[in-house]
Amino acid sequence: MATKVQTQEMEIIKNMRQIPQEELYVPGHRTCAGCGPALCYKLVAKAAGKESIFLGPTGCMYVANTSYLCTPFAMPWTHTQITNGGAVASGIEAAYQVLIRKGKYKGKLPNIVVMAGDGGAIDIGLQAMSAMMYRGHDALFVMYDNESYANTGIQTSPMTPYGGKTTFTPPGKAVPEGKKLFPKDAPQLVIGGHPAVHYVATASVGYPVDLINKVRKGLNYKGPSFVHIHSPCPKGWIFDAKDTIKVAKQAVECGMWTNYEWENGEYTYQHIPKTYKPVKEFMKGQERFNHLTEEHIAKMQAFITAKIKAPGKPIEIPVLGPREEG
Amino acid sequence: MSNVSTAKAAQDLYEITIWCSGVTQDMEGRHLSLLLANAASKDGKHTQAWDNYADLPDRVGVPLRKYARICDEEIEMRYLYENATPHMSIVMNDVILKGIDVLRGMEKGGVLVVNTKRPVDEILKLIPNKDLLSAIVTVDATGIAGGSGLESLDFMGSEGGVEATAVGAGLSAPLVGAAAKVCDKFTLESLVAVAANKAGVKEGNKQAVVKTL
Amino acid sequence: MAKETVMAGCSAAAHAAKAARVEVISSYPIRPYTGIMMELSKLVANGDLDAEFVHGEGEHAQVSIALGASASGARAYTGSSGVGVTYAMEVYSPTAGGRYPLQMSIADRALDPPGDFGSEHTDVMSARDQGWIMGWAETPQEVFDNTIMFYKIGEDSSVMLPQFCCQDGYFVSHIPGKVSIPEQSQVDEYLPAYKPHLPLDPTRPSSHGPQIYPDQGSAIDIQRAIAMINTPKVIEKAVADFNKQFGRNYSPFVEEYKCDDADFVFFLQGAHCRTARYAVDHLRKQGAKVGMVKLRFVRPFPTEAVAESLKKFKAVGTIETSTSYGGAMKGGNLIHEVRSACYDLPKGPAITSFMAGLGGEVVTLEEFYKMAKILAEAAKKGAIDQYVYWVNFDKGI
Amino acid sequence: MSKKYNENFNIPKHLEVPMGAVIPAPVKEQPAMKTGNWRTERPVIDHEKCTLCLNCFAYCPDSSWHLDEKGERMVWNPIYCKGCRVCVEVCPADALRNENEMDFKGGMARLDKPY
Repeated sequence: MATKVQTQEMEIIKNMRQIPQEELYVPGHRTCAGCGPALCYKLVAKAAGKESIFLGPTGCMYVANTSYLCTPFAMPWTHTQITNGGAVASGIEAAYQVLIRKGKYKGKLPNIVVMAGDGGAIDIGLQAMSAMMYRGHDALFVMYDNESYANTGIQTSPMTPYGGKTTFTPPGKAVPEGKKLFPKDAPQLVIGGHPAVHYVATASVGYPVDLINKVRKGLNYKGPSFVHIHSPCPKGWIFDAKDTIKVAKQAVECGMWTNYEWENGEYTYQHIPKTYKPVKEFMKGQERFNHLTEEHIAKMQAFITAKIKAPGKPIEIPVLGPREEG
Repeated sequence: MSNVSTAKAAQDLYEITIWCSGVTQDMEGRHLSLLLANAASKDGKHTQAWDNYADLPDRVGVPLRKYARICDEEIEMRYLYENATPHMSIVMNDVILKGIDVLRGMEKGGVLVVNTKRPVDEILKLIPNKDLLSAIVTVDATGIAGGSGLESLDFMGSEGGVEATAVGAGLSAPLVGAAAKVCDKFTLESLVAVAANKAGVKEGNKQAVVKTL
Repeated sequence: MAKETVMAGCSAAAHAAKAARVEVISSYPIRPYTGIMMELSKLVANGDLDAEFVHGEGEHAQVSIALGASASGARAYTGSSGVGVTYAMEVYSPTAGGRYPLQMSIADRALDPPGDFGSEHTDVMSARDQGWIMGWAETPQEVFDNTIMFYKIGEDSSVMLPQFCCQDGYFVSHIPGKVSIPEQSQVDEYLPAYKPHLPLDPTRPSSHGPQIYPDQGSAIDIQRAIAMINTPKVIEKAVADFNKQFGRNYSPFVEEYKCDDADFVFFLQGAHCRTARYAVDHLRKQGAKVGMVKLRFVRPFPTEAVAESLKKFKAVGTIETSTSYGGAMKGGNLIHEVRSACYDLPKGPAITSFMAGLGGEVVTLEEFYKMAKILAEAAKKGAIDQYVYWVNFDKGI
Repeated sequence: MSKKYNENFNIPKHLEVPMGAVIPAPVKEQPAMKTGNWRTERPVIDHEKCTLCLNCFAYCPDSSWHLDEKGERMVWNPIYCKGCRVCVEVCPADALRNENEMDFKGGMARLDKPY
C-alpha cells in the first residue's frame, strides 16, 4: 500500500519577534560585507526551516558561500549548474514523491527551494525554471535579484536596469548610457504561462517579515511557486556596504521595486508609498548610474511611471527600444 | 600547506606581497604592485605584478593580496599563484594586521610597510612574529591621498582586463613613496616617474616613519 | 520462469528498467531512443511500474532531473540519442564527479549536419572521458541484460559512477530480436535497492558539490580515476554473477569469436558484431584464418584484456563507427585506444582501422571481406600500409 | 600482461576531498571560514538604549546578532561580523555605533591565510 505524501504547513508570522532565532544559513561565508543576497539567503532559510533541501545554481551565492570545501548551509544543499536549478529540483521532488510513496523516506515532503540568481533564474536558467513550473513540482523557486552577473565581476543580466554600468555595459562615447535595454519582468514570465503555478510574489530584503511570509506562503502551496527577491549588491551597484537596507527601501520608495503577491490570479500590493519619490533618488546613491545624463534619467522615469500604475502587469513600454531609436 | 602557497621560485627574487581590503582597495592594491614593478623595470630590473587569482571573486572587505616581484635576470617561474617567501609586505589597511599573519613565509630580515595613522609601537604590538623584520615603515597614506576610496572602483583589472584609470592616482602613490625608504630595488625617481600622483609619492616618502628593528 | 519474447532494443531497455525498479525516469523525445520512453510511460501509466515519469524539457534537463533524483536516493533512469546526447554535455561531469550512479540509455544516432537518423557512435563517444561507464550491446537481449548489469556495476560502493548503456540506433533499437525476460524475484536478488552515499536528506544534512581549494583539483580528479580503476574488478564479478543467476555466457570485457588459430581479427563494438560473426564464418569456409574480437566496455577501457587478446594475432582492424577528426590516426577513436593498449607488447599485431558504419550505413558482408583482404595482407607483411581506410572511398576497399 | 598503472595513490591529508565532494553540513557556524578579520569598524552596542527591536538580528547578512537565551540582551558575534555597518544604520534607537577595530584589543580570530 502506497504511503500518502504529507506536506509541511509553515506558520505565517506577524513581526520581527517571530522570526526564528535558529540560523540555518550559518555565519562563516565569503560573501561581501553588506551582501543583499546573503541576507536574502539567511531569511529564506529561516522561513523554510530545517526540513528543507536547498539548491544553489552557480552564481555569487554558490561561489562566495562555498569557498573552499566548506559551506554555511545547515540544511541539505546541493550545487547545480547555473543552467539547471529547476531541473535538478524537479528530480529531487520527484524522488521524494516516490521514496515517500514507497515508504523509503518516513518524513513529510521536504521544502525544496532553488536559490537562483537572476541569471540562473530567468536568463540561462529560464528553460529549466519554466519547465519546473509547468510540470507542477512541489518546490519553491527563489530568484535573488542583484541585477547582474555579480560573481564573475558584475556583467549585465536581463535584470540590470536601463543605464546600469556593468563590466559588459561600460558607458563610453558611442554608448553613453551604458546599458540600453530595459529589464525583463521576471514574475510576469512565470505568471503569464504556467497553469500549475498559484503563487508568485516579489519581496525585498528591506522588509524581512514580508519576505519570510511570502516564502512560507509559496512553500505552503502544493505545487510550484516563484518568489522574486530584490537583493542590493554593494559591490556591483557600487554603494557603501552599510547602505544595503537603505538602497532596498529607496527602490520601493521610488517605484523601482514593488512588493506584491499574485495569488490565483489576484494581485495584492504591499509597502506602496503615498507618493513616489523620483527614481533619481534611488540612482544617485549608486555609482553604477553616475554617468547618466538628465535625458537618460528621464527615460528611466518614464518607464517606471508607466510600470507603477499596475506593478506586475504587462505594460505598454513608453520609451523607444535600441532598434527603434533614430 | 598547499601547492598554491608553497611552490617556490628557485631564483634570487625580491618578492613583495600587498594586503588590502576587498573591492574598496582592490584597484589601488593592484596599482601599488604595478607601480613597484614598473619603477623597478624602469631601473633596469625584470619584474612581474599580478593579482591573487585564488581569492577571486573579490568581496567587499575581504583581505586581499596583490604581488610584485623584482629580479636582476629574467623571471623563470612567472606562472605561480602566490609569493611564497615575501621580502616586503605592504598593508594598505592597518586592521588587517590584527587578523592575519601578513609575514607568513617571510625569512628573517624582511620589511613591512603599513598605511596607518597610529604610532609604530602600537602597530608592532599586533605582530607576534616581528622578529622577522629588519624594519617597519608607517605612513598615513589615506590622509595624504584623501577621498573615501569608493571613487576608485574599477573591476576590469581583477578579471584580467585593462583599467581606464591612471595608475597610482590614489592610495598607492604615498605607499610606494614610503616603501622606497627601505628598499633599493626601485628608486624614488622612477616611482615618481611612473605614478599619476607624483606629489603623493614624494609626500609619502617624506612623511614615512622608519623604525629599524 | 523467464518469459521468452520478441522485442526491439528500445522495448528491451524499457522492460529492463522496469525489472531494475527504476524510481525516477526523465524523458525527452529524439529518434531513435524515443521508444524506450514510450514503452516506459505506458508501463507507468498502466501501474505496472511505480515510478515518477518526468517529462524533461530537453536532454540537459533530463540528465539534471536524474541527477537530482539520484542525489536524493532514488534509482534514476534517462536516455537519449545523437545531438540530444551532446546537448546534455554540461551535466555529465557533475554527474560523474558527484558520484551519482544514474543510468542513461543511448540509442546512437549520427550528429548533425545534416539530419540523419542512422546510428553512429560519435554522439556518446564524445562524452567518453567524463567518468561515465560506457559499453555497447549487440542484440536486444544484451541491451536488456546490460541495463541491469550496468546498474549493479555503477551502484557498487567502490564505483558509484553513472553509466551510458549503449545500443546502435535502428539496428538494435528498432529491429526486434528474441529477449528472455527473467523472473522479477531473480532480478531483485541480483540487483538490490540503490544505496546512495550521502543523499540530500533533512535527517542527515550534507552539502553536495561545494567549491574546493585551488590545489585540490587534482585530488578530486584522481577520485574519479580511482573509481574507474576499481571498476574492472567489479565488472568481472557482476558479469560472472549475472551469468550464474540468469544462465548467460557473457565475457566481462572482450568476447573472442573464432579466434583460437586466427591470424587477423576484426575489432569492434555494438550491432555490427553480429554481421561480423557471419563474415568470419564465410571467410573461414574459404580458408581465411580470421576471427572477431568484440569490445563490451569502452569505459573503463579494458587495457589488459584487449592486449591479452590481441597479442595472439598478426593483424587487427578496428571498425570505428565513430569519428575523431584530425586525431592521431585521422579516422576514428577505437584505434587510438587499441594501439595504446598494445604498445608495450613485445610482439604486437599490426593495427589499422576502418571507417565503416557511419551515419547509419550498413556494414555489409562484402565490406567485411574487403577489410579481411587488407588485414590478411598486413598479417602477411607484419605491417600496415595505412592507419585508416575509409570503406567505399579508399584504396582497395 | 601485468598492469602498468598504480592502484594505490598517496594523497596528502590536506588535499583529500571526500567522495563526490559531499561534506557534512555545518552546525550553528562554519569555523573553516571565520570572517571577523575582514572588519575595519565594529558595531558597539549601548544596552541602555537598545529597545530589542531585533532590526540588527533580522538585517545582519552574517547572522552576527542574536537575542541572548533570557531574551534580555542582544549578543554580537565578533568571530564572524565583517563590519558592514548595516546594523548601525538600521538601529532606530541609536543604540549602535561604529568604532575603529584598531581601538580594541583582540576580538577576532587571527588567521594564517585569508581563507
